Amino acid sequence: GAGKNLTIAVIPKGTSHEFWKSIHAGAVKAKLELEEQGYKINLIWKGPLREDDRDQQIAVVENFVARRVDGIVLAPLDSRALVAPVETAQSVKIPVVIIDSGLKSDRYSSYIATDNYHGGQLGAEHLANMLNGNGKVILVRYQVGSASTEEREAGFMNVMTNKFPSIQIISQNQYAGPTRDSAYKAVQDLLNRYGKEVNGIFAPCEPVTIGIMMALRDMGKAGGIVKLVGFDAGTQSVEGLAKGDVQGLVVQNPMKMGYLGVKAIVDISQKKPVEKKVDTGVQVVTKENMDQPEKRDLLYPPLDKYLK
Amino acid sequence: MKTEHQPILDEQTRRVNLQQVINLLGPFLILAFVVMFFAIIMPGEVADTFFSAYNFKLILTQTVVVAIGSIGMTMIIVSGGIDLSVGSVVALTSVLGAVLIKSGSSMGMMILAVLATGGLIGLLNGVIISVFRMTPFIVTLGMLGIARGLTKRLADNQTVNLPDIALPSVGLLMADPDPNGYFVAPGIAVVIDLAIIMALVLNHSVFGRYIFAIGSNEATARLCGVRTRLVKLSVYTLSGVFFGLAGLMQFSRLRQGDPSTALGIELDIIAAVVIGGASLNGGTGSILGSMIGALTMAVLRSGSTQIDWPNYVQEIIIGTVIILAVGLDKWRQSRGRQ
Amino acid sequence: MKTEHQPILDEQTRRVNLQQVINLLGPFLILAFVVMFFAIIMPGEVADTFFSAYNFKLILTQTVVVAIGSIGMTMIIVSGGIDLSVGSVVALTSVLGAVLIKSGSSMGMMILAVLATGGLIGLLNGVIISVFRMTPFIVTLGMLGIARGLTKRLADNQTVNLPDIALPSVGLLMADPDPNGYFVAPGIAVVIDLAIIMALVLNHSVFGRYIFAIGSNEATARLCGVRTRLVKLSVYTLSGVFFGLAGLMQFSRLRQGDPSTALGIELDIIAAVVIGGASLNGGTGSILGSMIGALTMAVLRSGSTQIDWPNYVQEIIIGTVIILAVGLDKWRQSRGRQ
Amino acid sequence: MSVPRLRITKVKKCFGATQALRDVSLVVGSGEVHALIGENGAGKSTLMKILSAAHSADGGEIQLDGQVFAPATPLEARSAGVAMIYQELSLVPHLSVEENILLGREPQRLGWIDRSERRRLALAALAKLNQQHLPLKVPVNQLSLAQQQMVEIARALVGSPRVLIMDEPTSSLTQVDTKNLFEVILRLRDSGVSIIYISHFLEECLELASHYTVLRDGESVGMGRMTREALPGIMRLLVGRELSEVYPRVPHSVGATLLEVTQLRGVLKPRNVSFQLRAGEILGIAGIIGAGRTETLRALFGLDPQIGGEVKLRGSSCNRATPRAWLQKRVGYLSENRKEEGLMLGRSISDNLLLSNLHPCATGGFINRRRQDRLASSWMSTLGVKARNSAQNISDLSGGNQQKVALGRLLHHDAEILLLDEPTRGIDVGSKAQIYQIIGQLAAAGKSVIFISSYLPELLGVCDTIGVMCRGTIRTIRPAPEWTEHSIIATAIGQDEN
Ligand SMILES: Nc1ncnc2c1ncn2[C@@H]1O[C@H](COP(=O)(O)OP(=O)(O)OP(=O)(O)O)[C@@H](O)[C@H]1O
Ligand SMILES: Nc1ncnc2c1ncn2[C@@H]1O[C@H](COP(=O)(O)OP(=O)(O)OP(=O)(O)O)[C@@H](O)[C@H]1O
Ligand SMILES: [Mg+2]
Ligand SMILES: [Mg+2]
Repeated sequence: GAGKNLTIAVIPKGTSHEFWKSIHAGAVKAKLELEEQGYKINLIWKGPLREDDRDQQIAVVENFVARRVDGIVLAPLDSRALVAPVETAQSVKIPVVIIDSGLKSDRYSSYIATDNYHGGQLGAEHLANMLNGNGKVILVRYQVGSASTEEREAGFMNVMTNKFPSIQIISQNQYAGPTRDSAYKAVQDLLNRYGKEVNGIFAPCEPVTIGIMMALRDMGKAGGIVKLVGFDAGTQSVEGLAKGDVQGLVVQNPMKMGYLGVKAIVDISQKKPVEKKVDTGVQVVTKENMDQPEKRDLLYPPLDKYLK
Repeated sequence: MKTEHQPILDEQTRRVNLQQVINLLGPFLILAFVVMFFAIIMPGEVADTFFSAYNFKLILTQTVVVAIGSIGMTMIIVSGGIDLSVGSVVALTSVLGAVLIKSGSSMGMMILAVLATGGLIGLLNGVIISVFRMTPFIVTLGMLGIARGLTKRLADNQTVNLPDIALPSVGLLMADPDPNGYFVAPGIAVVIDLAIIMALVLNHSVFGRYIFAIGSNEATARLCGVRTRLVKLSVYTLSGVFFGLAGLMQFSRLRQGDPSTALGIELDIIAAVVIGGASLNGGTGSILGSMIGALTMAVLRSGSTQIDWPNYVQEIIIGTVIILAVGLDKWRQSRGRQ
Repeated sequence: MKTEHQPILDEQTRRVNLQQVINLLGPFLILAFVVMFFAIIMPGEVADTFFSAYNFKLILTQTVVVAIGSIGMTMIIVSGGIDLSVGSVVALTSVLGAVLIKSGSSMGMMILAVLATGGLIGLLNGVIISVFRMTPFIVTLGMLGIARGLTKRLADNQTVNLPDIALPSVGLLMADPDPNGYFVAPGIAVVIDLAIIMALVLNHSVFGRYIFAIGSNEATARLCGVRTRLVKLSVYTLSGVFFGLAGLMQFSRLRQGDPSTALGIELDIIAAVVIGGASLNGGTGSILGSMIGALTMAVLRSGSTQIDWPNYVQEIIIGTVIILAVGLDKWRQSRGRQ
Repeated sequence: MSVPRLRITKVKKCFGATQALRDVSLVVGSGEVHALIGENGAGKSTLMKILSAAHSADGGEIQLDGQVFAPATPLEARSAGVAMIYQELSLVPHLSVEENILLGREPQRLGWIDRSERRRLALAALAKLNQQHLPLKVPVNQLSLAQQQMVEIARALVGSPRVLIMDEPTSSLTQVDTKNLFEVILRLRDSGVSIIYISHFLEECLELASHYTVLRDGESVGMGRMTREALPGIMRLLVGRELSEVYPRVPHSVGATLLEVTQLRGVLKPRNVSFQLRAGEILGIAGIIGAGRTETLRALFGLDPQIGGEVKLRGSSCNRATPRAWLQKRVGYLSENRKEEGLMLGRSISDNLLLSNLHPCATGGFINRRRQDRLASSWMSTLGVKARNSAQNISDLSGGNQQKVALGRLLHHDAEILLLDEPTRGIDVGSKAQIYQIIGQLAAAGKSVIFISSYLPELLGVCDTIGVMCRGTIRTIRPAPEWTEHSIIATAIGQDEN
């Protein structure tokens, strides 16, 4: 229905990572604020069952189009596969706001995300600076076909190879797989082989960061012997940062994405103009600066306040 | 003597006919049950959109890949086998399609190559299973890994994206030609035609009967002069072509080659076939049943998304329905006996 | 007449013993083959670290979860069944462990609850399978979804993290007590002990004999007064406890409850059991074989990562080895007959 | 002399270390019924399976009408005109009667089945056996064993075989059906078909065959014209003694009623079956195909649902007791279907023998291998089971030897009441006498036996009392001496005075 009574579907890539929880919390935060302004928002939170199943996410979007919701906030699993359902939605006048990952189309209403490539670059620079510009590093990739992590990996590779020629990348073609367990196993095996020579490791997302951290602890190489730069703030990775087992985390602002996504839908329904592209920012957090207030908000998002 | 046997034997025939009818109705009952379940628990406005023609078309489109896979899988399961490599084959063929189109091949060539690749993998499975007499479960479990690996190799570990101009023709098969009317995507028509043809083949052709015979008792079939190896080989090859076709549909739906697609779809397909009345011991099963089974799974998925349940509820409910559906079937059959 | 047969009988007896020995050796041969393969193709420095005591311990640790699962799965497969829900049960129990520890329960209580939960799900599977006579494949396929859904519910859709002080005691089971020495993680010792006990039970106890009888011909077992339902129920329940234990090990390994863990692990476990010489038709299989099968899979995984092959090569090779291993077994057995 | 239809010379076959056929030669003329006789495990079925290409020979030569005959697949053998009825039923359970009869030779147009033609051909084949009343569209797994046997025979009659091999076709048929079958065999013979007939019933061989060959330990040890005069010679070759000892009478006395069955009803059959079984009694049950004898025992033993009626053991009610409960009360059942139900074909002889009663070789739930092997071996020698050792896989044994193991299980269980469904099915003459002896001794020891058989002479020879079943119910029970073969048949087909 029009007016102030809105059903909004928020569709993440998955549902079982803290990152998506933060987006959810942001969306709820927006809903609460809007309800104080007299709106009535029915917020639906629904992702595909698995984080890499494009087909299922397409089906989820299609189903909400069939249900004629008033707006969709979508973190597309894939920049192209989701084009068709998004265009269908727009063609039946359901506004779609893209968050987190890009879409190869311009028929969406707004795009609110981190610059992932830049994030990868930041990570590379931080790692290289800690190593004083030389040494041996490993890039452990996440999963085949995940656009956001691939951009981070590309950004990392770009800076490492172009800006720091005396750093040697000794392994960069192993994928950690979707879970902490698969990451843990893969990294254990990698470290058994390269453990003696490696000086630094980069992980493009949270499960991989934790897998590496656990494997380093097992081998007695944690605490800075091998420098680890990870991505995203999760309970365990932040804890690792505090303990000194992780030397840096590239952190995004997922709550902001969820928050702005819902707000944008409401703005569109009220015929207010929205920006086509919003950058929510990315920065490196280290043990030294993690207590600064604005970093604290990123590392410890107030999930409990908004989710139940 | 003749007259003496008559009553019991007639009764036997009648019973069997009745049971056949009940068996055919079985999957419909389950589908009806699921639909009714949603009709009852859905709040008004959700139900309005759920029970609309548009949504019906949508569900049909979402069924296509699993339905085509079920046609092939029905043959395999009736013949007493199983194929776990479907998901990987669907991924491989859909990536192959994308790679070919990207490198400028024509649609016709691409379709041919995709179906041939599906058939080739089926043939390979079939050779190992029938010539070396290895358990289908293990052979196709191995093939699951091999085909998935090949897919990633072929896709060079990333999604294969197409130039924009290719997209409309690629998407044609699975695109709704008319979102506000009653025409359906061509893919749906393909499924219906193929299902009818394969149902006829399975029930009325010599080949079809041999598939049943092998699934029911392979040793006897062989002794009766059925070329069991050849038939099994053909079953896996033909099913492979169907899985290739499913890959084509998936490609058309995603409009890109995604090496990680269709992971675990084999379990959905097997569930559809078994809900449709087939037994994993071989010798029973029907295409019509499998189609209804596939539709049931799609309705469940779609319904639970639209009704706005969290994912875990959806997983629990689908798991429960699979068990209930097959249990209901069992119960119905044992009732039919008495 | 008797004396006439004697020499032949002796030779025959010898042959039989030889064949039994060959059958037992089978899985070892495959493992030896895989190890040799790596020894040959690995470049020197990689081989040095790969064939080190440390790496051997590492591989053993990585085998633990699959190995414990294989013990349960062997029983189920020997009894003629199958269990696809293992992965979900491992996830559910490991998340349960984390939730309990987080809410302040003692280690002992947690272990008890985890094992009981595994057993309970096994019991549920067993009841549906044996009392309602439904195909294990379908029942456990349904349970796969149900248990995964429950896991996500329990974990509230995110990983369950523990307070720092709890970590060391939780991780104890799977932690290497001494990275430079020869002591292994307690979990490995647990596996070895359990494997020995269960091998004795399966081969030498009345219960074990009943399991083989049911897998070989359930109708005969029933006719001979075996309480087939009770035995099957016990098999699924006991195996469920093993799967719960596998979940405990996974929890101890990850030191957190991850609801998406162990996805698809059932296929690894089934492959291990079949590489170990079991037939999916029931009636054959051995715990020792399954353990070697699990180790083979782990060596393959670890070797392909350390040799730094791209993942797709790894997938292709593991798929191929699964098929080859079982084919080799088949070939060996048919040779033994002649 | 003209070229014989079939000439087998010096055929050999090994299964692993078992030399099943050492040196077999056999000549069959056209239009001849040739009896192949031999004790259990002599190699009869193996030889015939080589002919039909279910197995391949290791040596020797086979000629069919003067041409070398070496079929590689059963399909080739069949196209060359060799049809076979296997000893173990081999039907496709989920397919219908007509589909089974024409399996492998469906009438077709461009790959599509011509249904009316199939129906016609199937009916024609059944009509030859007087079985046209069988329901054509019913899956064969819903038929009784005997009906299935008829379907299997009908299948072999389709087309025009040159050589028809029948491996114990009558082992689960009743007299009436056997008569029908014989007429067919003679008619086929007269039309020039050569028939190799394997049976442990020498009278049948005498009635049908013009020539015989005796196999022993995989060698053909005797052959000649089948006449009554040749019988003593054949018997000597087979068992080394005279025919007269076949039904040994062990003196025994009948005591108090043990088992009392009143108005027992099953799903379709039995219908209101009542009888009593007394201690030390051997109660025979006769009847034609589908009379419901098997169903009666199955409903009694808890394998099929008991719908109504009353079962009492020693005065206490045992309605709907499970097989396990019966076994605990020392009541055992021998299934007529050893392949599907009677035996675990993947397991060893000792597993099959001892399964129902593992106590004697177990302590504290664990089995003592040595005690198990010793027990199994002693039963094997008691029953004369021909096998390597007790660890051999039972599926490697010949049909008759498998049957002995199945019976041995009841003996090992030390059952007080034995429910035997066709216990001598496929057992050779020598061993049959041994089994009758065992049954007699059981009765003498005060144990009771229900003995279902389709072979009337053995019922009349062994039983104290005989009940005759017809259409699901027991028509009459009388002491054995009051019956004759003729009166039993008359009652069984419902043509007696009532
Ligand atoms: N598949 C097999 N593997 C091993 N041994 C076998 C196999 N089939 C038959 N044998 C052996 O070959 C011998 C001959 O068996 P066959 O079945 O031909 O006997 P038969 O004369 O038909 O006996 P019966 O009268 O009991 O049917 C037996 O010793 C049997 O154990
Ligand atoms: N699974 C089944 N479903 C329905 N009917 C069945 C089934 N199995 C058997 N029957 C019926 O039961 C009858 C079988 O009786 P059966 O012939 O076994 O009695 P019998 O006198 O023991 O015969 P036989 O002489 O073969 O031993 C068949 O006529 C068939 O109609
Ligand atoms: Mg025989
Ligand atoms: Mg019978």
